[in-house]
Amino acid sequence: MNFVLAVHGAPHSSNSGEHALGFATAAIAQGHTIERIFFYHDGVLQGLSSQVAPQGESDLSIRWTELAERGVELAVCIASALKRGVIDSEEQARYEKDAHTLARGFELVGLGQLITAIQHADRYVEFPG
Amino acid sequence: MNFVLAVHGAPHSSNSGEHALGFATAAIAQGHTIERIFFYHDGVLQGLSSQVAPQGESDLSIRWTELAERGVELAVCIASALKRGVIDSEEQARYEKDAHTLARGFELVGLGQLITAIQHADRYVEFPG
Amino acid sequence: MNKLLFIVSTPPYGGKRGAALLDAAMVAAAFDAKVSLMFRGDGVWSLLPDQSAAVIGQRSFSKMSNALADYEIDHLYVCLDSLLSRGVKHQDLVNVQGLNLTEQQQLIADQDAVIGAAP
Amino acid sequence: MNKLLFIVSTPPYGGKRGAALLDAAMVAAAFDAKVSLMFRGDGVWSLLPDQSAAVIGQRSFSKMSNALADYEIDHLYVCLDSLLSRGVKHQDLVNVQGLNLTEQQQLIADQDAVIGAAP
Amino acid sequence: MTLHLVFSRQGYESCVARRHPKDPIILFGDGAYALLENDIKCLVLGEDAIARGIAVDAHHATSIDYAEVVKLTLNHAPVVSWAD
Amino acid sequence: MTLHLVFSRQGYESCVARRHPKDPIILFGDGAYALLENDIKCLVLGEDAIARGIAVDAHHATSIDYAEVVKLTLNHAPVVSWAD
Repeated sequence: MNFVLAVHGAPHSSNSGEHALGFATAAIAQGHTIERIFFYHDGVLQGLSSQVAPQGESDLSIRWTELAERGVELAVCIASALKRGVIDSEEQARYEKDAHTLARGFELVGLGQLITAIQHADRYVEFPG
Repeated sequence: MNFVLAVHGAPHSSNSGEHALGFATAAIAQGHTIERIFFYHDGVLQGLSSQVAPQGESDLSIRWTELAERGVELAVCIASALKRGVIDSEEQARYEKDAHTLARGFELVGLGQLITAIQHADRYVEFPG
Repeated sequence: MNKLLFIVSTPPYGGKRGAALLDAAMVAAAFDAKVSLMFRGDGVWSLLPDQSAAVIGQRSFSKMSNALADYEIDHLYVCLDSLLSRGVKHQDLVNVQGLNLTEQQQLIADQDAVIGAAP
Repeated sequence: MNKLLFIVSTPPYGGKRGAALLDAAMVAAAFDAKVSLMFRGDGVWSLLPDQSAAVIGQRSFSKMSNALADYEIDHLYVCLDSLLSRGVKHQDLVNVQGLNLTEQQQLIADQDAVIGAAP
Repeated sequence: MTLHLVFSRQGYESCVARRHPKDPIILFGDGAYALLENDIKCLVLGEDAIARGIAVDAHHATSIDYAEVVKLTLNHAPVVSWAD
Repeated sequence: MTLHLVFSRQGYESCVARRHPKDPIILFGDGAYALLENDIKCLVLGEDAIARGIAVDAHHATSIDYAEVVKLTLNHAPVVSWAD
């Protein structure tokens, strides 16, 4: 079966990332496909590269990178991302910012990518917190 | 009178910044002192330099910079900031990150700075949302 | 999957999630999805008339809701229970169909996907 | 201002605000403030025994609460109304004094500053 | 005397349950919606009510601006914020 | 048949009011606290209940893992999440 997942919460103030990672890993282990994970609202902060995980707490960024390397597309809503400071080198240049802050394995996409992914998928599962 | 303010909410998902800025501006206009504004929890995201304000919405970062130039100390809790990806050049070097992301006018401080500021102030006013 | 329900359950100016969901709903309509949009919980405040968000430096939500018609989102619903518990009168609101809880259960069961949970 | 009340009103592992507030309370005690700490609302779940947050990659909140005694925070309170409405029994909790709403009003009025509002 | 700042519907409930009946309350942001379903005397930040389409006059509330908020903090302590 | 994922106490209330009595519910994260104050049959992500000190056996609930969550999504649609 082909899934689209959505992550709506930030890493530091929700369990949204853990839940999506747990679900995705289990689905892949059962032979299903995760077509795309869509990061929306505060969920885009999952893709902020400058985060430092506190000692003794799990570091989600490593797990996201692993998932990307297994072919899962980590799609970050560009409108939600820009206003929250998650930008790639293209947006950095456009808005004359000092640095790009999008973590490796993630990419900025428009809302159309969410909609078409849902249209082509068998199930849409949302992880708000 | 001498105030310490606290900002607990992010710019894009609360009105915490607007409320603190409105209060601080009015207090200074009346001749009072804002000793320090302390950014805690998601409030540290007010100091993330890579944010791009959406067209047609007010850009808080300009107003924070103005307040800093008027002598108000914008103190960002370092523990809350690190895990949310708000880092200065020192922390960038320590954790080998690609970029520093603390906006001009803000500084990273420990929790002790919040407590001593409260102890020396006449009023503590918190803006959660 | 082409029958999509968007649910707005948060107030319009505190968290700004509602505006992002309206954007998504309009894009979905532009991509020929069959779009329904429901307001429930604190989201029902999005429908109050006479909003003037410019005074706090934001876009007014009521203007965005007016734009929905242009995007051919014609299934606009509001939870009657949420209105009642918040002291909002249905007749004061912009044009939107009221649903009781059983009708909402049926609306949800009819969808392919439901989008919008707030944290 | 030296009489400080910290209020934890959010659950321990979803938002992680409670842990940050405990850190602040301990620093305040180390700086010789007169520190009180109250749990109310969803914050009362912080006090449940037998938490094992390591299974979800976090620090257990119950261990942090145990550390409070070492920092000489001896005024630990919990809102009895919040316990009642959440089906939590006071006697099941780690050692903490129950307060009714009127006692909380008095506790708040006695402070120089109150810290902890969650968004 | 304590001054209460209220930032949400839930914050309003939590505050009212724990305040002295004479303590003033100021509604900020989404706290202004509490006017729609309650009938107690309180203050509200005018611009937040206007932004949200809430008619302050129709309720037992008084609209104030930031300058008046600051003045109220001068003769009240502690200042307590409620958002949940 | 709809599958409901619940992520908070408020989400639980919103879900129960709008679901068909036969639709299954899975509690995630802070949604697990709903077990303490309710007595309906539901499923709960085991690790989230354990982390929070909630004894699943003492209630009318069944503990499941992520693999079982995935399996439930295969024969239910839509999958609806509730957090407020």
